[in-house]
Amino acid sequence: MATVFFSSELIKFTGEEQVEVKARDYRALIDELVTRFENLDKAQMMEMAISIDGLILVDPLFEAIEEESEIHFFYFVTGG
Amino acid sequence: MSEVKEYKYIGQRSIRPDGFEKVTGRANYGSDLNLPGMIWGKILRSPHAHAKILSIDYAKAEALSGVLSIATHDDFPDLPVEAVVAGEGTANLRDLAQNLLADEKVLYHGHAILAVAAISEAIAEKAVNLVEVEYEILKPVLDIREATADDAPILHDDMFTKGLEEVPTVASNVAARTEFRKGDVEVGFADADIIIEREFYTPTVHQGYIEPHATTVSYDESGQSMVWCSTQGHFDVRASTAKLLGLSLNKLKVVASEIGGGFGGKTIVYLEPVAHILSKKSGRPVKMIMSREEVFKGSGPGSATRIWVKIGAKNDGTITAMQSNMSFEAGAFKGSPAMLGGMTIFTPYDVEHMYAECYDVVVNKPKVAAYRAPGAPQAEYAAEMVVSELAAKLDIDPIEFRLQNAAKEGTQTIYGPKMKAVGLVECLEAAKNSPHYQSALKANQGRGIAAGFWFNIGGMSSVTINMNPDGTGTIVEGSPDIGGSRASMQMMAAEATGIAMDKFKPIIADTENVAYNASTGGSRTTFATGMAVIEAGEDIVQQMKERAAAVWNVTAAQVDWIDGVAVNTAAENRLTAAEICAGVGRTGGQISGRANINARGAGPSFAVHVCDVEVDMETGKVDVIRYTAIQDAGKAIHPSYVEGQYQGGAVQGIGWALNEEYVYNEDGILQNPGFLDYRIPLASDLPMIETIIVEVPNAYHPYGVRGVGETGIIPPLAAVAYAVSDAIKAPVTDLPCSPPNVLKIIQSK
Amino acid sequence: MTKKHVSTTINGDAIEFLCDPNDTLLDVLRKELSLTGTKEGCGSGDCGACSITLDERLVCSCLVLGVEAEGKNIGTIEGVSNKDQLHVIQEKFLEHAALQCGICTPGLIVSTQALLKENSNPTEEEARYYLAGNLCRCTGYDKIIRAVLDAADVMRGAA
Amino acid sequence: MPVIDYKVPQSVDDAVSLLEANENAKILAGGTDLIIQSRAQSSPDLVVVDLKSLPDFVSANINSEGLSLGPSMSCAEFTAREDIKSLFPGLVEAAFLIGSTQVQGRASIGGNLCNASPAADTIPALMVNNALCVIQGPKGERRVSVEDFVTGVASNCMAKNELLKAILVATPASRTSDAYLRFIPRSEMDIAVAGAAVSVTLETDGTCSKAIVAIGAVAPTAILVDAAAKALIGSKLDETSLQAAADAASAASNPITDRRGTAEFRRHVVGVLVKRAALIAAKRAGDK
Repeated sequence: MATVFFSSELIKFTGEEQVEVKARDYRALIDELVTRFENLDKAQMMEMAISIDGLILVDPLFEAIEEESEIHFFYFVTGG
Repeated sequence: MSEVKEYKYIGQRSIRPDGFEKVTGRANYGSDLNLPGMIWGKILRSPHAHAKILSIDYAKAEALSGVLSIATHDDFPDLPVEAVVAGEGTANLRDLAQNLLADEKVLYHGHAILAVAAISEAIAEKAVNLVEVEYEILKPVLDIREATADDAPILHDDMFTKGLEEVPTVASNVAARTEFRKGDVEVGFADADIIIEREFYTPTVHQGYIEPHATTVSYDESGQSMVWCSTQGHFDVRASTAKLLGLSLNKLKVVASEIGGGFGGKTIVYLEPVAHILSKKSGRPVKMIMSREEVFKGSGPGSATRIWVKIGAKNDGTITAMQSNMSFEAGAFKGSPAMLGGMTIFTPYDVEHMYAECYDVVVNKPKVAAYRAPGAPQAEYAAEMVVSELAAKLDIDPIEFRLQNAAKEGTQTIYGPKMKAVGLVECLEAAKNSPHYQSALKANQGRGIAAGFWFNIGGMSSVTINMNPDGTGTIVEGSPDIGGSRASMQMMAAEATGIAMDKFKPIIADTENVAYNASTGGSRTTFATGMAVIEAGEDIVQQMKERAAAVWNVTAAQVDWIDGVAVNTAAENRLTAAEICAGVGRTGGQISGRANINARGAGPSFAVHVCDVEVDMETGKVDVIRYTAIQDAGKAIHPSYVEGQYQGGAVQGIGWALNEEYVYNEDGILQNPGFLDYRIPLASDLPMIETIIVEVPNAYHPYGVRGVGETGIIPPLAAVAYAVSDAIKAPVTDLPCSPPNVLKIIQSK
Repeated sequence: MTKKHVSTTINGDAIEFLCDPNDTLLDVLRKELSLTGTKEGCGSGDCGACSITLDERLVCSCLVLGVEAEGKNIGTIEGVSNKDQLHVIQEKFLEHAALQCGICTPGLIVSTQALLKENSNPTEEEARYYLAGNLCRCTGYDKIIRAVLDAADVMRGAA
Repeated sequence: MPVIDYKVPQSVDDAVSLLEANENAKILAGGTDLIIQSRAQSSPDLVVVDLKSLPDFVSANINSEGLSLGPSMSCAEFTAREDIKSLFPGLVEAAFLIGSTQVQGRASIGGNLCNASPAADTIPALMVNNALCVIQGPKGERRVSVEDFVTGVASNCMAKNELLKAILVATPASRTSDAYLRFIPRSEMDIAVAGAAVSVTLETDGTCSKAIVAIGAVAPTAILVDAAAKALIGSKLDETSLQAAADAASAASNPITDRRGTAEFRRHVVGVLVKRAALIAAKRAGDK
């Protein structure tokens, strides 16, 4: 089971800080999360960046998720 | 990554391939293109900070001989409320259109209202002055306090604060609230032996690139357009222009000229869609160049902020809790980097309890644009000032104090992910051991230390390397080169292929000649586009091996590629790249390497700066007398240009700390829209800027690159201001540390 | 307004042009004569990007009227190198990575040439003050000053 | 942009005739102010009269009586003259502070004076040297002191058909020297936030027997501060007398708050400058 951590903004919708999720890849993960937490907006989730075990990804979709992975959702960042 | 890689090309200090054109004046920048039949566009700007537009009468302008077209907001099609890539990430399309040409209201002094194209600049200017606009003048809000006051005039009747627990029913100048939390700060503060809290102010500043915005747009009768412009991202200019004008992307060809500085300020459109309207209506190519005054009045500055910070620590030097409440001015339309402030403010520290609230506030000033690590300099300024003050109160060396609490691999950030290997500790150690830090200070001198954190980003880059029949090649990339990135692309291509650097010519192709590239910003180009160059280079090596194998009638696996030469290990045959390229007709056609990537694994960069100042106690004037910038590059591809980024960032930050600020009068009229009174640092203001490049490789980049462009502007604000505070022995909270401000603190001690 | 006829010398070439009396020399160079190496950063003498020499004297071309060029000798960035051979100052700017975006570079090179004509062995401080009117926003000036001092050494034959 | 014409007179009389004949004629001295001003939309149409082709206007001569300065001589040329610098170090340092090297190549002391900005650097320096302005009009020439020449913010005493022909500065008495200091936020390029020129004459024992103090950028025009001069006279420029001079200068100032500094700051700093300039001038006078 991968561990998903929610930012304080997302906790508003999930009520939980972290959850264990079984998912093969990113798409499956999102599907699982929006099913589990009905207040989560899928489109908004897809806009966010994630880190899988510290690897930062923008626009992921097929990214594989390992059994022991730690996943964080956070805001997409740009720069100057 | 413990093994040290040996590199043949990267790490050298080569001559940049585009340098010759730049030292001889041949390089063509935004305003250097002239086309046959070209005419000139000029913009009418608001003389008021906040007003309703009751009417616009441009009959006299239109009637003036030589005037060929006029553009107003009405020329934009009905626009959806849709996000487009712009500066800080995304902006609302309607806001963008209203910023380009005001609709019902003008929201800042200098807000564009209308544009005229005429056969000469003089006629266009004259025509602009013939336009009659009737205004109902409204009271402006010029800072965060005014904007959030109970009876504040409201800029946008339809703006309701987002992110509140309860959905508001009254319109507000506060666009959004965001928070970041880790642990429980109340628990942390209860654990502290000492707590310091202060409120800080930073002024509106400008990126201050020396080249004003400029564009030439040529629309032809077939519906195709060419846009020539100075931009950090021509693909994003294409996207914004197409969306604003309802065009398909294949109708627009955007050519990025050489760019005379951007620092985040050239990531959004100001002129291009307007020039497009004027060109289409007149049937002539239209050139538009902002004057320096227009650049200050009408293009994106960096946010002014009010940031309250509270930090607690134990007597042994452990920081127990860090808290902040920060407001960032967005300018006339929502979208400041407040959230980025919240994500960065405490990130150099490994502390259990953190909390940051961020507010995005609109005011009657130009819409802010990204400015080199947007949001981080202001936020981390506030935090670093308090951290330094805590160290002093605890009588702990400020570097030791930071080392004791430094973020490192495994540190949980306030914004989510855990840190991978990062170089903050290494930067702090380098600072501690530097000759500068070990030197003594004299009377009226002070020293400041500050750390800085920035994410850096990846994103999409596309590169093709086309090999020529003589074994040379062209690196076709699409990331505008602001600071010498073509040199690093050349070096990485050489490293990846083993073919000498000077065999490669890197070019920045237009939007039709290379696939999509995200803008040059977020310190991404050497990291992400570099990664694409390396991948394209590896693609070439693979093809070279296959071609050699074909010649030798062996399998590719039997071919080694050593220093740009194919070697058949069994038969001791050798074919150079040039020999393979000369014979490609017989082996399957031309060779070109390609990589279209969405680069992932951007590595954060930390910096630590040491600043010494001397203060004239009778006048409050501050001189920076010694400065050292230390930063983790991951891997410095071209050390000279890496140092240049550190030095340039440091000096922009010094300017921010010392003298730069937008000065408005009470009516919201900008008082200093020029380089005379918006005082950026001069050669004579500065010492040499010493640099130390720390290299803790980014595991996700083949050569360990992190990106170096932005972090360097973060530490100087606190490094300088704390040094002032150290010299005058009184706390500094408000920037700039200009002579009147500093003298006031000295006198009120 | 009648255009004025002006005969002048630019980078050694005898040049004639017509210009409005209110055109600055910078306008004339860039628009009339396509000498776009001279850059415009402010139009008010505050940034030095348009630095040229007028009868050997360093000036901002945005503060000179085109008509004032009559009978004068003008030097611009386009005249600094000798055919295909870069001037030492240009070489040193490249060698020291003294430019990032490069928009201030033509002005700085013209100014450096004027500096080294007046003072072949400037101190760091003298170089910094002489070049104070040439704004650079990218480099923090460090590498520019190193390039200038190195070029001075080479030109004096000291290096 | 207003339409302008450009005229190159062949003589001073020719120049005066051009001023008489053209309602909107303006003298181009250095050009650093006029060209920018003429670009403003509100500016009226101009006829520019360029005096730089007249040799007397771009040269400086020193004879037994003192300096005769052509008003259009560039600051770059002026400040390079060692003979002038040895006589009027304060005036030369004031000229040297105007703008960048590039601006120095164009700007002139005559232009700085005629433009009459409250912050003009050379005006206080000319005042403490009792400089005289030689004004040429259709009916001949007249001479006025600098303090009478400058009449207000950006205004001078010259009629429409007059022009500044020369600036005369008498050779300083023995053991007399001057200094000029200004305060700016950066090290260069800025307009003075406050300025102070001081001329002192010292007895052989170091007692100040004569002093003139002028301050700039702290009132609509540069002003002579007699009270500051009196505080210095008779003293050996000890801390007490210097502070008294500083206080007198601060009291005499009448500054405004603008983008360059607050009134309060200017009032304080002008005093600091007077103190410091007095010490430099005294050092120079003593070294003579």
